[in-house]
Amino acid sequence: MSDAVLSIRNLSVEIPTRTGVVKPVDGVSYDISAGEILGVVGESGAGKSMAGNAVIGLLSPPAHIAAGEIWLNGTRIDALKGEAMRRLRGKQIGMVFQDPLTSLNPLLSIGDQLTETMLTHLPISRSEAEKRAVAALEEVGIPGAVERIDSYPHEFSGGMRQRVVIALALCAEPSLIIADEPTTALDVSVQAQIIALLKRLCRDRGTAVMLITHDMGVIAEAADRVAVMYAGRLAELGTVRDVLTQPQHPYTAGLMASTPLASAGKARLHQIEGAMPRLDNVPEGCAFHPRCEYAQDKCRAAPAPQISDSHAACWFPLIAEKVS
Amino acid sequence: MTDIPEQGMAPKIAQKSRLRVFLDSDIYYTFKRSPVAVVSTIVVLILVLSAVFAPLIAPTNPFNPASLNLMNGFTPPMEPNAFTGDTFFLGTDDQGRDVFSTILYGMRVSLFVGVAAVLFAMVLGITLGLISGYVGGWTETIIMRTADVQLTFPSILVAMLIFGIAKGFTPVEYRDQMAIWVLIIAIGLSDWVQFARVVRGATLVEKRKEYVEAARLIGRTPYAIMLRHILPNVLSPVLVIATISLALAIIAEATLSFLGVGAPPTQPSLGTLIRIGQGFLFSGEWWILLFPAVTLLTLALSVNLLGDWLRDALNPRLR
Amino acid sequence: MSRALTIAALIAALAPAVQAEEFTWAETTDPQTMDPHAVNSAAVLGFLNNVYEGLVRRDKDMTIEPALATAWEPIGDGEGWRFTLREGVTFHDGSAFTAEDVLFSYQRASNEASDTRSWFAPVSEVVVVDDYTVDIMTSAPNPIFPGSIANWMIMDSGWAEANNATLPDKESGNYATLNTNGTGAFRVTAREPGLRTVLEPFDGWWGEVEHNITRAELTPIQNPATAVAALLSGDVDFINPVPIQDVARLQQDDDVEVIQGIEARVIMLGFPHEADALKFSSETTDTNPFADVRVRQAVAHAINVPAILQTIMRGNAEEVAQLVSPAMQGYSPALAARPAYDPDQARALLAEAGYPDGFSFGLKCPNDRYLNDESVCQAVTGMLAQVGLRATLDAMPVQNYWPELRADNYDMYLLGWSPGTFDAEHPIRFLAATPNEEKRLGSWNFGGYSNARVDELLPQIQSELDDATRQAMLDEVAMTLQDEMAYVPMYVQPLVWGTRSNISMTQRPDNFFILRWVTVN
Amino acid sequence: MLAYIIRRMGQSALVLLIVGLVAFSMFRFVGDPIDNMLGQERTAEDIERLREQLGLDQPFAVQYFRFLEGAVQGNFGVSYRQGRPVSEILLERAPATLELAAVSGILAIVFGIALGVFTAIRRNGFTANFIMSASLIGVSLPTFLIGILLIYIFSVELGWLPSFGRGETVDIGGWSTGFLTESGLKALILPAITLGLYQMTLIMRLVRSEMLEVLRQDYIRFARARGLKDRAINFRHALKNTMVPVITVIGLQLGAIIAFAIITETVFQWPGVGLLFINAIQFVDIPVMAAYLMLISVMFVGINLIVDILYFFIDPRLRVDRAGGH
Repeated sequence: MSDAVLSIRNLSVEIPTRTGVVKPVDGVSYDISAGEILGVVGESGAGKSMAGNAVIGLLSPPAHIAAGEIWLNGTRIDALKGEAMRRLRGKQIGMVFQDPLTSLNPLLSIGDQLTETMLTHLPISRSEAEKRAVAALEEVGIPGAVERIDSYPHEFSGGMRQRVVIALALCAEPSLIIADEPTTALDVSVQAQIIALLKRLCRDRGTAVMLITHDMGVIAEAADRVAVMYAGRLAELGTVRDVLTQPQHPYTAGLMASTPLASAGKARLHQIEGAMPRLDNVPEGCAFHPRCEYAQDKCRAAPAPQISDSHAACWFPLIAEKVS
Repeated sequence: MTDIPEQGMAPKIAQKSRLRVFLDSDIYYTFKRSPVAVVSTIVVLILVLSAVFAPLIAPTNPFNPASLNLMNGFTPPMEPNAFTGDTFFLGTDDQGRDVFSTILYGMRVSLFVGVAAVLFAMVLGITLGLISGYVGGWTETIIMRTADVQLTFPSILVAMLIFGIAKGFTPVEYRDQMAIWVLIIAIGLSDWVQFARVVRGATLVEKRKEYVEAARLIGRTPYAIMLRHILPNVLSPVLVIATISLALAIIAEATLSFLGVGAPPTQPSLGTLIRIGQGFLFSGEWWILLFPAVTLLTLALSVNLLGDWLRDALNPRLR
Repeated sequence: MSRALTIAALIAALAPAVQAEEFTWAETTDPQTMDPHAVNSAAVLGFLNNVYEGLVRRDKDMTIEPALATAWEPIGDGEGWRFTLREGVTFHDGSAFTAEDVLFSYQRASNEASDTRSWFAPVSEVVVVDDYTVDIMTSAPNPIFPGSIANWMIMDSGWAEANNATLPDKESGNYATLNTNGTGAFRVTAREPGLRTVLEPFDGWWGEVEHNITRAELTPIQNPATAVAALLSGDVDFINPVPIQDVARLQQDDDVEVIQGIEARVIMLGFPHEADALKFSSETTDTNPFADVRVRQAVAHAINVPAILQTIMRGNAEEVAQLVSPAMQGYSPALAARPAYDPDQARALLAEAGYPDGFSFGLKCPNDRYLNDESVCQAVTGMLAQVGLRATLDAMPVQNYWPELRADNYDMYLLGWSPGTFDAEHPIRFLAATPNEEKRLGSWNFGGYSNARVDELLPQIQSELDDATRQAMLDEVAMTLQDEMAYVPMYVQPLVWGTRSNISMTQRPDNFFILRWVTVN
Repeated sequence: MLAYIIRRMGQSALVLLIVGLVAFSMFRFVGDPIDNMLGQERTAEDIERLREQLGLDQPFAVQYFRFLEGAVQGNFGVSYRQGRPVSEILLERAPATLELAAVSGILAIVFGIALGVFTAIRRNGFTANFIMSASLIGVSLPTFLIGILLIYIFSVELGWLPSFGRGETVDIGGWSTGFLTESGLKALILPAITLGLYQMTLIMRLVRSEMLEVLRQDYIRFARARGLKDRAINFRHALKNTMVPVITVIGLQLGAIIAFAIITETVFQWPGVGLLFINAIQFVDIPVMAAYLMLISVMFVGINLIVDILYFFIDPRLRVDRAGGH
């Protein structure tokens, strides 16, 4: 924990609604070290983005952190408010959104947006910021950065825009990047380039990355470790190799089996019966039990165990042979 | 992994009564939580009901000239008239008409004009919006250019122009009965653009969606597609605009009355009553102006507040 | 206390020096031209009476008194009138007033382009006898001629020629539309049509100065409520008219005073005498009930004039039974009684005429012409409804009203008439004579009322020199009109002016505001 | 951009033509000018003669064509009522309306935007909610009534401000301005508030809803995620984007201000073109009415043109001829 850039402990996010309190994130814990890429994977609504938003302090009310701790470089940040939190954002935590088409302000040139961000966080002059802006664009692979610095977002293609977004997220040299589905909105041909770029930049700088995605392919490609989330809870946590080749949680196993990449060569893709429960209707016990083919009475009665020795939150973790 | 029907509450909902569904809906929930919405709804309801049932509530019928006694003129509220000894709840106006009754009947006229004008604008705007959004091409250009031209011209002038023209085309003997309808058309015509724009925008979006494509492929006529598929999707922004337009129409009617092109004084609307009443502002007969003005304010304000709340609750993009 | 008094005294002492003689007033309409011969309207003539002068003028009680003429006498047996002109009078630009100017002004005012032409219909010739004597010849004896030209204003011939304004031009205007050169007590020093007109006293005026004004400004204020507000807040010193309903409020205010009088204007109802059928009835579409005198009498009995005066007019008007008010020359005192308010008799008369259940019809009314015209029509509608005469009221602005009446689009209408000559002959000529385009008779007799005896008496009245004989004939006409109920006269419209209380002035019954009678205290 | 402006001008010309036609057709129903031009003692012969002189006996199309012919040359004819060239009268009156409209417009825009931004940023605050509700009172009362009430309170009862007119004006090269005298400025206050209140409310509500919409956008979230200061986010990022749709509406509202001036000018006896128009209706002064409507349309067309050009400066997406592309 001490060497981790980001450390999340028992994080719970709650949203009060008319029918009761919903917990999109429920007791999640994980660490990310410098230069490490943690893939956070799960279906939509599993709470993976919510956790990211909680870290950067951008939960939209009435969602709020109800319990747990968030540590960044040894400082606890979950209770930080307003101005203190703002100073962290961009400076220590960068964020990349899903859709590069909507992430950039259409009315400001990309140079303006870059220098503005740098000037907000770094004690540098405007001319220095402008120099760095060009450098940042070059670094993310924008050809002709010097000329393009005054261009507006609409003058770039989608992939180029996502490069700009990455440059923006990294320009104040944060120690953590939260990339929320950074490739989902892009053409397949561009996806790999962006992932490679992200990977390279973070490795070079030793930036920790929380890579939020629903795409196992992206995880396999980029992540060092992976956290699987289901219904707001952490289902499995481990190195990419372990989780992908030897999933211990039945959900992860199902997920893998349903992914073309991981089940390459199989005659037909596997399907998990049923759907993830609505967050206001999470079943008692282990959240996955209604869909789990291995479910026992214990699963129905008691919540899944905390991730400890094994890297799955499951009463009956799968052993390697069980993966069919 | 997602093709399975959703679990949970879906089957239960089908069994519930429509009322139940409404009472369980988010709209009703936010509604209950907003005192402003509740109060303004109650006020609007009271006003609308008392306008509708004015003949039952009002002590006199101010539209029947034979029932008036001029000597009752200018009786202050709750005080007996110096000549006749009659007492009136909110006093009387210059013609000896009971102000309370004229307000009830005037509200009828105002609401009728307002609602009818908005309905007219709505039907016209939705139709033209749907057509121009769905058909496109020249039809769209003509309709939307007309809308632009009209938008550059303020509604009050448009209404005055239409009023003038309509009055000229109406045969003399029908002019009096026509005044109200002309007013409705004048206000409605100056108001359709908003509806058309919103509906056209929404139609353009919906038209590209797969279900509309599918409906077209299985051979539904454009008419059916627009009516069954696209229209329901644009209803909530239309509802919001309609509410706000209603308040605007009521005010517009009052303003036109002030400029002397409104409802005839023998069948006064709230606007006409205010026009008449403002002549007595300095003379001490404050009740002739105050009560209709307060009624108009209350009505328009409640409708506006309701529209405001609806806008927030339905959160449509009002473009 | 004493200090307050000192300050008050100080203010009183300082105030007049600064602005006491400056006088601002507001009227509903702006005089549309400064040309005294272009438009024959009260707004124009009333205002220009302060700038231009006629041979004669009317005094505070409307009697004719010398102005630019010092004396006048009939010529022979009524061939004309000889006017002796005042000597030593100069126009505002300094040029002298002579008989030439009178002849010029006659030619100008009687020209086809002039709106005042009808005044000179009786005139055959104007002869300049010498510089200060003028003979005005009439085609028939005309005893009331001097009284009929009080508003004929004399313009300087040299000035008009120099400025290319020898004829009035109301279509496109000329120099005289915006500029003036009269002999009156005030000269126009600034003229911004529709905004303001500034008057300053003419130092070379021949008359004796009664006023103490150094500068006066007229601003038109169309909205009556705004005008009342301006008077109450002291932004203006005088407004005309005061809305009837605001009289009581203004009277209560210490800073403001209300001057009331009875105007010459009689408000009456008119009928479609000649029409074959009603135009706006839902059931009576083949006959014209108003052609029956009993129906017209029923109307007269159905209307509760005292109630209208009591409420709508707030006790500020008087009922009248003839086409002229009692203040006019030739009024018939013996015929002063209006038909009594008697709904039962009205119903009986209707039943007798064959309409026991009454009938429906259309009543036309202006809504911006006379004081509270629309309210009066509403009240009339209500009163008629009580005897079964179900009127549909159509009230409209005056610019739509006259065309509507000319097109005979009415079953009954409201009309106000103010005799320009202040003589009972005037309404007979315009309202009671059978319409005759050539003789210019009955031009406002929309309903086409026609009575041979009235037509016969009119020219005799016009030329009769003996007052008693003339009055007898006027009485006969008035009696005929009453018996036949040609019109239903209701009341004489009041004149209500409002001033700041430090102003004293005289109100003339023709509603002309004469600035030289104003004193600022 | 030039081509765009030229096309807009073409469309505007068409608009003007249509407005002219509509306006002209209206005049036939306003009433008959003859009665106002002739006195009580006129004859039917006088009426015919004058009608002929004014060309009123001509068919409608001929009258319209004549009017257009003159209008193109800047000649709107001679006022029936004042007997002076209409263009001269309009030029004389225009400063009053333009000054009033400018002050009201600035009031409406400045306060509208400021309050709109405030209520959007503090969307759930008590003050913001109060402002939102109170603003509805402004749009729930007819303008004329607000004007009359203001006169009653501030002129009659309190005696602080003049009840009518422009006060003293100073003439600068044919432009009469009320900005330079104390009484002129005082006289502006009530009419400007009356006229601007409604538009202010509209702008405020529009700015608020657009701003809320913008604040939900991804690029605002992204800007927040980059740790930009609230002020930069609200004013640099959000407000600028809010202004794009708002500017169109503000343009239209400025036009509406000039048109609504009719009512305000009537209530306050403000000597502008609106009052002139109302008086013209009353006296069936057809040349003045026609010229007024044309003037108003020209102004609207001009305002719209300015709005369009403004877009080029605000929204880079429209600057297509600017180098770039993919």
